[in-house]
Amino acid sequence: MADPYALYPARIVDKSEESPGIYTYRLRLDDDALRERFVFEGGQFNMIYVAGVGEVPISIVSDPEDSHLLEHTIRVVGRVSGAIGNLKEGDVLGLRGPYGKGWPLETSEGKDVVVITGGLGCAPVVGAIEYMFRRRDRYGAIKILHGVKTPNDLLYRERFDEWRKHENTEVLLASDQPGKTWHYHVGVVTELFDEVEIRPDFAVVMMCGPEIMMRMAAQHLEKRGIRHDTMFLSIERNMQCGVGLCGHCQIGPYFACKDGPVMRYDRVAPYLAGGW
Amino acid sequence: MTTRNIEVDLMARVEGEGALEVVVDKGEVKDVRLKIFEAPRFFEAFLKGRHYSEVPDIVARICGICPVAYQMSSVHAIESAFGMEVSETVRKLRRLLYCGEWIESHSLHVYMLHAPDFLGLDSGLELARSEPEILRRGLRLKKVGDRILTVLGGRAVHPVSVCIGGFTRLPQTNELRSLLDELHWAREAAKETLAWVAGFEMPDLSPGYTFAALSGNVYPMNEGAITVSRDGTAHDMSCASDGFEGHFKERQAPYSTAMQCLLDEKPYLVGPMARLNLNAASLRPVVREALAEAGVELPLVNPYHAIIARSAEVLQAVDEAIELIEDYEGLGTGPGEPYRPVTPKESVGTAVTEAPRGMLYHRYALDADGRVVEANIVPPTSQNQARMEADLWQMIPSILSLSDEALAAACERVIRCYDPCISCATHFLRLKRVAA
Amino acid sequence: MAAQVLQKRDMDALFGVLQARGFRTLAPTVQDGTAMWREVADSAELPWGWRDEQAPGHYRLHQGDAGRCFDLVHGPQSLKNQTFVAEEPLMRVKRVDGELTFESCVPEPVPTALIGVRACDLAALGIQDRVFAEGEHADARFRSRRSSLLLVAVHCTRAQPTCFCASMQTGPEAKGGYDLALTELDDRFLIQVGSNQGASILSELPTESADCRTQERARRAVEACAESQTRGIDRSNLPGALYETDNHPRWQQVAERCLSCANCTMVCPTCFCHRVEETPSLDGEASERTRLWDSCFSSEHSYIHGKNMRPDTKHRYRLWLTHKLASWIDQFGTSGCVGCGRCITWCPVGIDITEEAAALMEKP
Amino acid sequence: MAEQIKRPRLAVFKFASCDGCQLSVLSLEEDLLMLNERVKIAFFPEASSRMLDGPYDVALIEGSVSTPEQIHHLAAIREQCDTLITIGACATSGGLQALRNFADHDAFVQAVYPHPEYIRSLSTSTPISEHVAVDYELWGCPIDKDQLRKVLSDLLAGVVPRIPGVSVCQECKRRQKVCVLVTKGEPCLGPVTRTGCGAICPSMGRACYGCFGPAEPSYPARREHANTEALSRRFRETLHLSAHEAAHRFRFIHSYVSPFKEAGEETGEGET
Ligand SMILES: Cc1cc2nc3c(=O)[nH]c(=O)nc-3n(C[C@H](O)[C@H](O)[C@H](O)COP(=O)(O)OP(=O)(O)OC[C@H]3O[C@@H](n4cnc5c(N)ncnc54)[C@H](O)[C@@H]3O)c2cc1C
Ligand code: SF4
Ligand code: SF4
Ligand code: SF4
Repeated sequence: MADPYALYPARIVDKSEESPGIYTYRLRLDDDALRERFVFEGGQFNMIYVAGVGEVPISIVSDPEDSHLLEHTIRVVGRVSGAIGNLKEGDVLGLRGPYGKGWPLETSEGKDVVVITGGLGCAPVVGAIEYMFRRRDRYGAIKILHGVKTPNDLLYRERFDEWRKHENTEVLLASDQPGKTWHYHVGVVTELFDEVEIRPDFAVVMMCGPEIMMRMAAQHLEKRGIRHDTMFLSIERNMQCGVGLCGHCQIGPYFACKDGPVMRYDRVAPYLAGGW
Repeated sequence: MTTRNIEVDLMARVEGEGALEVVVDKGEVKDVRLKIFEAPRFFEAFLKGRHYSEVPDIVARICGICPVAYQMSSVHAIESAFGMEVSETVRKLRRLLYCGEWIESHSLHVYMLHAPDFLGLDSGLELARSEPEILRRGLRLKKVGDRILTVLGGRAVHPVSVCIGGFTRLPQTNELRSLLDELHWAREAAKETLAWVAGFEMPDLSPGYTFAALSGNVYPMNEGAITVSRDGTAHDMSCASDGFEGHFKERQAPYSTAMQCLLDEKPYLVGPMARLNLNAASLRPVVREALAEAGVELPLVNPYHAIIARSAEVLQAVDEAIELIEDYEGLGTGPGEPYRPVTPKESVGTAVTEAPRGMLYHRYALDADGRVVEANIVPPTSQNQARMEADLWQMIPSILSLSDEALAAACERVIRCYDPCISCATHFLRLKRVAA
Repeated sequence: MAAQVLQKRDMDALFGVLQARGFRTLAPTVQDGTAMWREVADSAELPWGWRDEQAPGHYRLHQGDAGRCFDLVHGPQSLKNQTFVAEEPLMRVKRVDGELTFESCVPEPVPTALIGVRACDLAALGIQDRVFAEGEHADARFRSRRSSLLLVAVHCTRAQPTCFCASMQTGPEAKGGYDLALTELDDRFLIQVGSNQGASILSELPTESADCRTQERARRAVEACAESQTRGIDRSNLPGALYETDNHPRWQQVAERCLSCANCTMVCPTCFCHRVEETPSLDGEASERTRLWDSCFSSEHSYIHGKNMRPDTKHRYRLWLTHKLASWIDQFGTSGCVGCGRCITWCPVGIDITEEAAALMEKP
Repeated sequence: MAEQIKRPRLAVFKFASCDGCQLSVLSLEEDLLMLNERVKIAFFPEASSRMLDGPYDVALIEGSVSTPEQIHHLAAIREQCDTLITIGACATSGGLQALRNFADHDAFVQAVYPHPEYIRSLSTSTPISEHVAVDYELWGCPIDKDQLRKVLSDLLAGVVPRIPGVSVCQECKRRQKVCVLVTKGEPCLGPVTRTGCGAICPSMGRACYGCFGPAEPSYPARREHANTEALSRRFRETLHLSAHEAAHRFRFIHSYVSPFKEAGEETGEGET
């Protein structure tokens, strides 16, 4: 690509509401050749552009084996995401990608996977979870630990229930505040660690959520003997270009866009939630 | 019902906020009040204690429609206080800046605010439907004025380059030259404008004005003596700017935050018609020809003809701007200073310049450090205010047969001829005493 | 080719040859009290007789030796202004019948000769090459402009108190990357070749080969310039040492002086941060995307919905200084600072990167 | 016809002001015609005699609150409009006339008017946001018409507008202007002033006087303040302004908004 900013038209083939303000879109690149060439790995992202509004990084949640339709789950939080939320089937967006480094899905085969997520923005890891369940036999135990602030913040409730049904899989939920319909743990997500068994040398940890939560979780896991280089975090930073030119997404010596967004804990540990 | 109270709560297409109240009792006009309820802003009070260099930026904020006029009167007054002269280049560029403001302000008034009255429209924008080309011409003419202001002063509203002693920066020759193409277009457009407005049907009204304007060797903008004429031709009185307060006296009406100004206790007219009448001799040939072609004869004595005077002045300003630019010798690119150094001293200075709406008087008393001790500003609209009321007293008896609504509209139309700028009119008075 | 001598009176020949070959000729000229790059016709427009005086937050011009044209070291602009320009269109977007079309804006290369390029700026250009011109996502706009440059360097014989190129090993002698390089002596230039194109141009100039004395004088003038530099950065423990300063109180102290105004990053010849702005038409049918220089000192730079990742000036200053002196090395294999001193001079409050770096590397 | 009914309704209101910002609306030129197509200009007395009642979709408000009537008028407007945008220094921070907030109001009235009893005004000039909720604020004295155009385009497209808040210096440097503070020792407010004007004062060889108000982030993430203290220190210590002169730099167009307000505090007793 001669121009790293070049955008390509992609059409919304399907839009569905996950929960209020969260939509999953299936996009199809207009250009046939481009569509054929489009190869990505789980955890990579695209830059999605709305005409006249702007561009934002959004993880690809669909399965890398089906690159003809790209799936994105988008939560409306502001200007550009809001404009995406207003679009409907048949509308055209601009798209470029895929960018960045994804989850270590292949290298984790044969291992236990612990997924820790917090807050509302866990879309980037949902794709990875689905990926593993579609290839369930390749992985050891899968443990999904998810924390929210209040019971109302729990999105994807059905998905959690779905995942729970898989073999050799645990799904544990925690809410900081209690609620009438909440019959899971009340407290912070790190308290769930006491309820699961994690085998230090067999587990890979994947985390997604607020930096402060990820840092706490990693520190807990460290005490449980989990090595730093087996923990992976999805990092969020402002991104204007997505390809290491614009400088915005720096975190310490790294560019979240090209060294991440999924980064190994031993690398980013000094820079988490410290104003970097 | 014999008593009619005719009110216009909020006059439209005038700058600033004013209302009109007319009381008619048994077929007789009992009261006419031009009420200015624009909130007072006390400029003269907070000028006190400010450094002379801050004055042009402060007074510009009195009026966003004619900020250059305020800047010009203030720098001239302060320069006169300090006994300094500016260079010829600066003198010319200030004229050019003023041309920009006249073109901008007059075109806006002619097309957007005033012409609708003669065309039976609510707003200039409605021309977009009937005569989009004419509206485009008006907007483009206004833009020509804006561009002159922007090249010289950085922006059209509250330009930033005027300072005591000159400008903070002089334009490069090529920057000015880049305006010429548009100005040449504008000269033709201004002629068309004049022909267009001269063709409007206008009511007859000749209230018998006393005209006051600057007059001198060149068409007045920032030079000339204060001149008064009772018939629009003969010069009956003339004085320098320091004589202003001796002849023109202000009083405050109870119903208004603005002051009214009178000449020998009587109303008088300032603005484009007064200027045009008193300066027929210094009109540029192209303006004279265009007036003749449109069949307009001077002096103009009917308030409705102000739109003609304004259009003629647009042409005058465009034509002069072209000459000023063609003559301009840029300063090159060396680090030369575009303004003369200033030595403040304890002093008083006055100046009158011709704002688009008429004479604008400033007086400043300054201390030895160049800080303002006292300021007095008399804007054109307060000078015209008594005149507007007098016009209505005179006109209303002849249109009493109209419905209240129509009568109110007719009154509003008379007011609009003056292009009153109410934002300016309000909050000026002599600073008599200042808080300790 | 061995070094040659070009007499000052023959200097216009250089302009003539370049123009004949189709180059626009640009050089620093005196403007608004400093040196600004501008297209010039011949050598008469060079800053003959001018010298600069730079100090933290301070810049003045003075009259100096009328026979010298490169005594004025530099102004706020560097080569960055030629290659990674401050504001440029990225693309035009149109909506036609519900379809979107994207038209990338990539400038046509315009052959441009820059006469009077300093060593620090050449080094900085090399650094920006690594950012913009190399790798999978090289920027077409940068490359187009970069490929059209012809660079005539000047080895510095005069340094400012703010200069510390010697300590950063980028100058005062241009270390390469130029087509031709000049050393200014009183009546002549020593002229060296750095590329084939440079050699070919030189062959058309009225030069003679340089005698030993001229070469020696030139060498000494440049050496003396290096020796005159007083500022510097101790790089022996970089990048590591800076990563250990997370909680150093100096960050807060400098934040109390820093205005977060971004001047340092705007004048820095290597800073590459930018953002993209969208300008839609009122009818919503078209839009233009513009790329502008941005700065890590902007509050919006690290904004993600609901929070600022680098909320305070101290975080931003820390990112900037750490990036310049340390993380750049990890990212691009080179320091991000070339020692031009511009950030010191053009900081409205005169914050000095060398002083801050030294303080940070001291134990609190 | 159905198309017309759907056009959003725009209103323009005026409080205490110089009209310059309203003029910026009229100066949109070609875009004014396009705007006139896309919205129904329902209330804009300065431009049209047709004044339609609310409700309005978007209201632009120029001017500050400085009389008792205006407080009521403003509350009524707020109820009538969906999106309220302040345009300009007066509406956004109280404007130049907020200088009165630091002086004895009665003395002002008496000083200016021979019949102070006719004058009804409040002792302060305050920003719109001190009285009602404001959705977006356009800074500048006057506003920049390109910023206005962008905000209106965004609203028309149903997008949350963004108004940049970084320093004037960024624009100054991007436009290749030479710093007047560094080269001439002028007390420029650019480093702590909000971008938007195009850095026209430095372009004209003079110091910025802060007419776009204090720089600050445009996102509500954190309301932090431009470092006026450090700049004021610089004015006093190395540019040799007196404390009073340095304070006057800040106590000008935006005297009533933090942190210019605090930085302007050093002025002498009873003076403005
Ligand atoms: C690698 C990556 C993957 C992401 N994947 C997803 C996803 O799958 N689904 C999803 O809903 N969101 C995802 N996000 C977050 C998403 O990019 C932001 O929600 C989005 O940028 C918000 O933009 P806005 O204009 O709506 O918000 P505003 O608050 O109006 O933000 C304005 C601007 O700030 C920047 N910005 C704001 N928030 C973020 C953020 N969180 N991350 C980066 N830049 C931001 C953008 O430049 C944005 O245009 C991802 C972010 C990153 C970095
Ligand atoms: S950090 Fe400062 S000294 Fe170093 S290259 Fe940038 S501007 Fe020059
Ligand atoms: S002139 Fe003013 S706005 Fe421009 S860089 Fe200098 S301090 Fe900043
Ligand atoms: S430079 Fe400053 S004072 Fe001048 S127009 Fe811009 S913001 Fe206003």
